Amino acid sequence: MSQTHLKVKIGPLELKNPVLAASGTFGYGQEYADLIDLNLLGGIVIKGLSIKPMSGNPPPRIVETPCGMLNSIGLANVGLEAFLKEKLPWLRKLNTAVIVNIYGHSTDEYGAVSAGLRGIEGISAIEVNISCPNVETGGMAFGTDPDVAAKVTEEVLKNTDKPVIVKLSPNVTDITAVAKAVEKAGAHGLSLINTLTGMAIDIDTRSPRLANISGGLSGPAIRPVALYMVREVVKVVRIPVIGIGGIINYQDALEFLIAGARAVQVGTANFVNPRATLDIVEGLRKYCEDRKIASIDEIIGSLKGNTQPGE
Amino acid sequence: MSQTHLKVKIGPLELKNPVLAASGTFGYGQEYADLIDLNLLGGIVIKGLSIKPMSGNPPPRIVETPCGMLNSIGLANVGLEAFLKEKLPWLRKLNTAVIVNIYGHSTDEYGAVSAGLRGIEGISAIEVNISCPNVETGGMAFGTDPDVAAKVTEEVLKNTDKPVIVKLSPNVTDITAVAKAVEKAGAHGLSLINTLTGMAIDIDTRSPRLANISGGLSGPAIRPVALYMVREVVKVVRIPVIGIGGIINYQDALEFLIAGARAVQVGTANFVNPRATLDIVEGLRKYCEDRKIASIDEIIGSLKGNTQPGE
Amino acid sequence: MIDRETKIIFNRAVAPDTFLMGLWSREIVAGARPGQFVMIKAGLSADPLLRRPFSICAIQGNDVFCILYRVVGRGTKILSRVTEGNRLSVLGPLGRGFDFPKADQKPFIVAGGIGIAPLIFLAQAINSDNLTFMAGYRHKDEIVAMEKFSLSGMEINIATDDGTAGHHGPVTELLEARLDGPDEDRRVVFACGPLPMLERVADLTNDSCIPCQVSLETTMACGLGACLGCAVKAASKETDVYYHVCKDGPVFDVKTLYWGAR
Amino acid sequence: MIDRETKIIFNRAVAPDTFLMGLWSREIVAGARPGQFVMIKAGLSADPLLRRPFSICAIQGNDVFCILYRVVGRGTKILSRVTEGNRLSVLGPLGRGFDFPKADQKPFIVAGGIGIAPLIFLAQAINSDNLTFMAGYRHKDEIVAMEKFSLSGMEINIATDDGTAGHHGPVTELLEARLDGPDEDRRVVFACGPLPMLERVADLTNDSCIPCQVSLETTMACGLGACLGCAVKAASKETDVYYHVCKDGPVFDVKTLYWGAR
Ligand SMILES: Cc1cc2nc3c(=O)[nH]c(=O)nc-3n(C[C@H](O)[C@H](O)[C@H](O)COP(=O)(O)OP(=O)(O)OC[C@H]3O[C@@H](n4cnc5c(N)ncnc54)[C@H](O)[C@@H]3O)c2cc1C
Ligand SMILES: Cc1cc2nc3c(=O)[nH]c(=O)nc-3n(C[C@H](O)[C@H](O)[C@H](O)COP(=O)(O)OP(=O)(O)OC[C@H]3O[C@@H](n4cnc5c(N)ncnc54)[C@H](O)[C@@H]3O)c2cc1C
Ligand SMILES: Cc1cc2nc3c(=O)[nH]c(=O)nc-3n(C[C@H](O)[C@H](O)[C@H](O)COP(=O)(O)O)c2cc1C
Ligand SMILES: Cc1cc2nc3c(=O)[nH]c(=O)nc-3n(C[C@H](O)[C@H](O)[C@H](O)COP(=O)(O)O)c2cc1C
Ligand code: FES
Ligand code: FES
Repeated sequence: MSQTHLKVKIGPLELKNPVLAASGTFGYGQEYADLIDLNLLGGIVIKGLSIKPMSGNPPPRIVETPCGMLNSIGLANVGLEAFLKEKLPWLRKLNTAVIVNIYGHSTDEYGAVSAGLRGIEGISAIEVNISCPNVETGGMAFGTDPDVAAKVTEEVLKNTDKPVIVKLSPNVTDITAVAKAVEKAGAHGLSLINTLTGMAIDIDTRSPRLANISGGLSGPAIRPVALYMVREVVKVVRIPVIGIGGIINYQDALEFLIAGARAVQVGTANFVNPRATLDIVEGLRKYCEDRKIASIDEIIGSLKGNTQPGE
Repeated sequence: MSQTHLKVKIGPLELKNPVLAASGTFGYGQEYADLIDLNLLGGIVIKGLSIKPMSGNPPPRIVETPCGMLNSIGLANVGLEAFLKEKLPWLRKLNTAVIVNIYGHSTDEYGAVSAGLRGIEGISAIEVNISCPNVETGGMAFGTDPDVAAKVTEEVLKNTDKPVIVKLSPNVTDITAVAKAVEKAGAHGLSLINTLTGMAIDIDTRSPRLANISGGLSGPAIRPVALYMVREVVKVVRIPVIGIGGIINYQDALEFLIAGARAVQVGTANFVNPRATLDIVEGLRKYCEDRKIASIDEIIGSLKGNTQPGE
Repeated sequence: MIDRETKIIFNRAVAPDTFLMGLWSREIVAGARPGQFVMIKAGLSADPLLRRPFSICAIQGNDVFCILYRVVGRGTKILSRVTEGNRLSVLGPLGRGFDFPKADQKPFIVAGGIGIAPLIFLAQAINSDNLTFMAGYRHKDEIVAMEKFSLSGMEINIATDDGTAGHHGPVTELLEARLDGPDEDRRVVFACGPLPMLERVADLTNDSCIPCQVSLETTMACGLGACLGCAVKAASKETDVYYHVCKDGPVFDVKTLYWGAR
Repeated sequence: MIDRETKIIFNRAVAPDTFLMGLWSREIVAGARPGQFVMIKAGLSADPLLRRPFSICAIQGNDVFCILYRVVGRGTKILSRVTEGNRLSVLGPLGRGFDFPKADQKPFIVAGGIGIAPLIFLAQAINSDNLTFMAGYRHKDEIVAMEKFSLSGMEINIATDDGTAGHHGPVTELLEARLDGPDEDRRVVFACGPLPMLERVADLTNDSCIPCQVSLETTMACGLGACLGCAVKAASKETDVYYHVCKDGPVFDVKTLYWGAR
């Protein structure tokens, strides 16, 4: 099909191209199988998995905002057991990386989900969502404190045989501190960003538009913030970084790769254009071919220092 | 003209209505005087003022992003002396609140600008921008550490005879901690949010689109984040809060007022629609009149607890 | 299910702020069942960002399906301005449609406002003189003329909130008047409209033990069952069981839903 | 200066991807000087967010002014699709225009690509046989026919990068060929176009000590001097002095600008 190598490695994990579907926006993959050939993707990140099934927050759960959306799905998922029985067998037949996004409300819960996935075939890696409220410390997310984030990472590593990617929250003063702590704890890779916390109000009823009051902001609106954080993190860690946030086309994906992300995840864009992931893979390939770039590696981290006058 | 009272008080400062033009987006007021009657506004917040004149960052300084823009103006301003000589006399003739946004690179500089404005007529209040890099602590903004923010607030209060509003940065893990510290230090009001840090990359040249590499994200894109932070802060402080971030019409303004903001500032919207501030004043008035609301006070903080099923 | 740039055959006002749009898609026409919907992207901008869901309102021949929509916000305003010959990105058909009535059943269709859209398609498909179609509007100007949809000689009853046409009062009163009497156990009801109306229909049919299917609306992001955004509460002993309207619905048996305080 | 919903009189392609739009505004026509510009909001969406700056390219009668624009991105694409009779939000006239040549001067106008827009208006205003208009394009297809602008009998020279029309080479070579010879000190140059072209013009006129005004482009947010976003570096001993293109320009005397590495 083409000469450009799109393969990338996230630690021990090899991806056929740097484009993944983001957790929570692609269901269990199957939802998109009628529309696109999933085997052409770099990988799929599964909706956040917890030990027990979770039904999620009361509706309304989503609201559109300027160039974005807020969601308060509440990490609804089928739970570990049903995932292994009902979802994984189908996923196993795919010829693409299947990454399981996991979460817990305590460090132990993170360990337990990880242990539940240990030795199971067909799972390429674990992505640890540390943006959910930490019951042990009373609500603040695991991802906001470098020490807590490191502890969760260690706990997952202790309980798994898979590569571990830790997904960082942007709702922090200094994301590089969390990134460094997680790297030191042994993570194989980082993915960022998760959603920014936001809210919207219905001025007619004077009540929040989401039943859960606040929710997570995603979509193109957050892209500049995500890109900035990716670049800051890439500067201070050696492990690979997966860029996420508002990517809707290959140009957006390139911004993250140029900034130093080894791969990207596409979230909200899947809702707008179910072919978004594939369009991005094709767009990246064409961009490279048109410029006779032999490997996507030549793009990754190729950001130039600025050459404007006065600098 | 109407029966609805739009007057609000920010501590000792009385505003004829709750709509202000935000710092850095309205120049020194004069730039908009040909287009709108400034006397109909609640007030004008002047471009960030420093002791010495500053020419700002090299261009390019702005780039459009989805439903927003990044700016790296770099707090270019005429400096204290020229402001008093060239800008203030004109502003003094206005019949609206004139709030001077100030900043410094050290606590002393904050004190010095405040002292320079002491006793000067025609300045309704001081807004302290604590989002700029703190040279004393090596780059992190004053606004990211509650103690540092409190210290700056105290320094300004010590040097001024005007009401002091402190403008908070959203680039923090917990904006309520900074808000509480600043309140405790004696501030008369808070305004939030300033811009979110972001960046954009030109994929053709593979260089940052801003000469300064990163910049501040403003515009509708950030509104959900701003609204969330305003609500969180309103819950924990007693001093008045001014809501800022992505407000482009009266409906947006209402979201902030309902969330508990005593007033709002309109920034980026002025670029898109120079009449934005006035349109918002008129829209608020009409909304209240249509609903027979006698005073805007009835709106402020009227957010209902959510009554969705399952809550 | 397809996702395709789909050509607009016509797009015209049929009542104030109400438009009928015809779109050319053999695949959607071939696959569509009454009650199913499509997701359409309004405009090329990232704002508004998300696709908008619209019921399939009718099919014409083998190639054209219609949506009937009311302009309520930015997305629908953009759609109302799109002209013939242009294309829109259309994803569908989506969701679970209506289960058809059995041959010996007496179907009542109850529509509130723009909720008529999926029910026109259902009436087309049932295509029986036995059918009674009740359509409620706020005012007579809003009435969507049914002639264009080549429906059979079914009974059509109109209600308006302000009495400007047909029965003066909510459409549910028309239904109520027809729930007693002979052949009670052969009645079956299909409804779509605003939530208060559906609640009333649920009450009426529950009380009379009449089978009833309703088509629901929620905010949707994906339409595919992937985002889990379109949750509605199920009638379940456990308090927090949700259905997803785009996949489990939009058509539900009223008895499977929670009709308490919303 | 006004900010008004302004009616579109016409909007048509005059070359591939190049459109001429006529807008009805007596106020702007009355106030406009060559070199000034307007800020136009493309579309009703918040994305794209900011207004786009366009030079006033010509005026027709007392009521209509024109912009000539090339479709390069989303904003200009949206504009190209707007039809006659609709309105656009227009702010202007803005900025500092060209200083006219004195009666005894010999003006040369040098346009690169779409940079021709403000220079057509300037030529209209100078309205003299004495004027030489040099227009450079990449290819002959891009040439904007000057007949429509009722210019006087001035000399018009074309250059194309690929030699498909007129001089084969950059338009600056046309200028260069005319800088020597008699009346050297009466020459004056007006230029607008891509930055490399302007740099060359600056070099040529500096070397020959010929007065030269250029019209610059930068990204703009407000167009009013309020945001300070449109900075360009001044030729100043201090390293960090900036002009603001929307207020101090867009027309500058070349000597006041910094022409070093950009
Ligand atoms: C399965 C399904 C089928 C539908 N079929 C039709 C149809 O056939 N014809 C039709 O006209 N509409 C239909 N709708 C509703 C339609 O999707 C909304 O009216 C549309 O999305 C509004 O988009 P907008 O951008 O114009 O409004 P927005 O700007 O998004 O919102 C404007 C106002 O409308 C309200 N609103 C938004 N979405 C909905 C909604 N889903 N229901 C009720 N109010 C809403 C908002 O709260 C707001 O007050 C259907 C919805 C669903 C879920
Ligand atoms: C004072 C002034 C007068 C102008 N007059 C005219 C005119 O008469 N006719 C005309 O066609 N254009 C003119 N321009 C340029 C015009 O404003 C831009 O082409 C337009 O803003 C692009 O908008 P867009 O949304 O289509 O492109 P975007 O989507 O914003 O950008 C598309 C591409 O064009 C580039 N671009 C964006 N803005 C500019 C710019 N200002 N200059 C060069 N490249 C740019 C971007 O970097 C990007 O690569 C003028 C600019 C200024 C500052
Ligand atoms: C509806 C929805 C559900 C999500 N669920 C999860 C989740 O379960 N786990 C997780 O780590 N991130 C979740 N996310 C966050 C996304 O994976 C992604 O980090 C974020 O949306 C930013 O990317 P985007 O702008 O491309 O959507 C969810 C996002 C959305 C919109
Ligand atoms: C071009 C520009 C310049 C700004 N300059 C300042 C400034 O000098 N001081 C300050 O406190 N905030 C400054 N801001 C921030 C705004 O006052 C406001 O907090 C922010 O833009 C968010 O509001 P908005 O989304 O309505 O623009 C600036 C914003 C912009 C866009
Ligand atoms: S709309 Fe996404 S799951 Fe139903
Ligand atoms: S564009 Fe805002 S100052 Fe020039």
